[in-house]
Amino acid sequence: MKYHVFTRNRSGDDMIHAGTVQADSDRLARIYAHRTYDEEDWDFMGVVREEDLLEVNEEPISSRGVA
Amino acid sequence: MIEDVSEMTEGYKKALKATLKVSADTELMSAPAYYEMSMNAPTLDSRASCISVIQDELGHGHIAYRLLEDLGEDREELIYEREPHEFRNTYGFDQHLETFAELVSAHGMFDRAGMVLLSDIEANTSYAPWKRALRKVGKEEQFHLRHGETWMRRLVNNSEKTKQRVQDAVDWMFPMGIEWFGMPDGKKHNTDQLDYRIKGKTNDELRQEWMSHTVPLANELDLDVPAHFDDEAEEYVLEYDMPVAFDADNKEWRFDEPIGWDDVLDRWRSRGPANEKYVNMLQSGKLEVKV
Amino acid sequence: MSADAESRWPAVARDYVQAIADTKLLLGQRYGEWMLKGPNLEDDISGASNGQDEIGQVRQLFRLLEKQGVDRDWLETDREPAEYANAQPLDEEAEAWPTFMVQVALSDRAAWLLLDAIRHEDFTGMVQKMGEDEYFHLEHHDARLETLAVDQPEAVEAALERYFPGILAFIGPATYGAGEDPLVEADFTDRAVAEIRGAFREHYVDLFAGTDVTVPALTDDVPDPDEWDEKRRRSGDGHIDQRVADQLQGVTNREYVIE
Amino acid sequence: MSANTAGTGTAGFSIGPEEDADEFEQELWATVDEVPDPHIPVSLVDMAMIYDIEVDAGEVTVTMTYPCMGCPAYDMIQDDVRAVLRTVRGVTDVTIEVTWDPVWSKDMLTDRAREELRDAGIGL
Repeated sequence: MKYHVFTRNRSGDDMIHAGTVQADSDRLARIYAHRTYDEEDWDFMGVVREEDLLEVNEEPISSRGVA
Repeated sequence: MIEDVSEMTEGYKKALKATLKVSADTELMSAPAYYEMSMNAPTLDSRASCISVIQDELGHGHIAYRLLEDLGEDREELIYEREPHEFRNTYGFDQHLETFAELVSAHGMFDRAGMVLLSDIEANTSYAPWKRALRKVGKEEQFHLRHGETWMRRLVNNSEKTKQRVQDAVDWMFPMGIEWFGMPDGKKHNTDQLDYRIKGKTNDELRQEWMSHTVPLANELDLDVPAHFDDEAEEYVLEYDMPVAFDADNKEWRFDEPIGWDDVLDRWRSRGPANEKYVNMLQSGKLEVKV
Repeated sequence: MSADAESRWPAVARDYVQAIADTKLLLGQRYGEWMLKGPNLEDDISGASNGQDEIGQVRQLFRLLEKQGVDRDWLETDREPAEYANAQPLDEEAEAWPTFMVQVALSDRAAWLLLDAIRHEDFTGMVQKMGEDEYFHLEHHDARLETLAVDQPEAVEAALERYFPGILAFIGPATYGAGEDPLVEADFTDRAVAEIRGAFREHYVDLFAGTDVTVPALTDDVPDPDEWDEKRRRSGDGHIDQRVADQLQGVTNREYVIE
Repeated sequence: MSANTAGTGTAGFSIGPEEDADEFEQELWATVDEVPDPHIPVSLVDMAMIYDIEVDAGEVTVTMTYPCMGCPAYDMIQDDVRAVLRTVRGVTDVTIEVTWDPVWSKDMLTDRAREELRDAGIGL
């Protein structure tokens, strides 16, 4: 499974998308994220499964039947 | 700046992928190239430093393959399913490193070449995700350079014998670093990387940049390299006609045997002596699990 | 440097720390051997990190041993393979990934439990710092073993059976219970070996609960207390290969040691 | 909590020379303060890695720690400290003692280090 890794430098900062890891479980994803992206002493680090990341789209309402 | 694949033309995407592939494969293949001598490092402290360098290189490879994945490539396939000759890493990491002097000289000179290339991309690339990812890479490569240069200095000052070992390493690594940056600007026909602003500097500019670090280092350490700064031309000049033939078995450059760039490209394409071994090392675990 | 009488550890404590240090030295070796051939790039990166951590810890344990009068050159570069007191499962290079994972998981966890039991002031802060590394090692193993227990239960179980006796010998004999463990008696550790054995096995019983993997039982005659070598924390005279000792000692690159 | 736990960010843990340090000790601290951390642009003193500097008739003992036990620059940092102190007039020998008590934490960083790291965009 693919996981996205998010980090925050210090409290009050915005979250950064640090990258991704491939892992067979959530538990492994946490370890891999730490091992791969520990170049800073992050204030926060978290992982999200790609399948759980929902894109939010802005789409025009269909004109049919609206008027 | 370009953030997403949807903003790219086909030409841009193709040029970006090709550049990323060379970068990813080069980072990854430096790990097996550094492996043998790191596991045979002379002291516990140097063993720790050398393994740390390998960890960084694997991490840098990871970053570049992840970026390729975002462009639609399959990372598993790229790492575990390609044939050795399909890897696009620099020829330098197809070589066996056989002494600790060669290992630390590679940290000092080959990683400098990587650093020069990636610093240019970090500063000038139009592909924003790569630019962001390179910040970490630059910080870590700084340490590799420091490690390599510190050890080169230690060995040069230690004894005539260890100094000679460093000189022997530099003798074949310096011209390989020169070749690393590719064809001279005047001979190069494909300028996609620059046209699409995937990188900012030309091959010759990058080569100059590399020499501006490695030639003064060699001078300071009293090591001979076939290049010097020319006051009149205000640039570094080579003391041989690039490119020249390379005897891969003996790691010797035949400076009196000029060749064409087509010959260099052929040599690169047929890969160097350690190519198969290194790729097999990296792929062995995967194969075993699949059985 | 020699320790004055006041700060001198009892001989049995010196042997104990030596065995932990050598186990970590060999863990560094095995992690290194596998850092390029894990099943994915993330495992390689984690393996290289673990290897680097172990060498860092060995460096500190060797420093303390040197203060206790152990010769530094002997520790680093001047030893026969049979003089290494590493946990017996680390004598060999595992031939496959699940075997490797069990080998390092058992060895790393056992070494950590022995280390964490030390209550001597020379270790204040140091063991806590090592624990910061170890959290990630042990989590990586357990998370990997969880997936392997599902994908390749036979391989995991076979490796457990292969390595359990050796790792129990490293932890120590069942006869070292409360009131009988010389290290507890010397006030060097605060947990008897028998207690650590129980906690160790319990951990894996919990980890593999609900899978097809059965954890070997604790038997009081493994290791046989009469055969057990207190110095090398094992039974028998097995040892690492000469080739591995040469790598650890940097034999081929000896000329690059700066005096 | 294990028996081996040391305090972190210990209250009253101070960086730099004691208030009653003489001029020579002050100079030694100022000298070590010139040695940069190899990974980030602050000095070892500002990184709070130097716990103590003692002098006994020209023989200097530096007690220091590391943020990370497996530090890849472990010996290089010690070489740097030794090299820079040996240039100080009156120093005859330099010994480095490594300690983990108290365990280093980023709470120990000096305010100057915090500012510099913030300016450099580094999170520590």
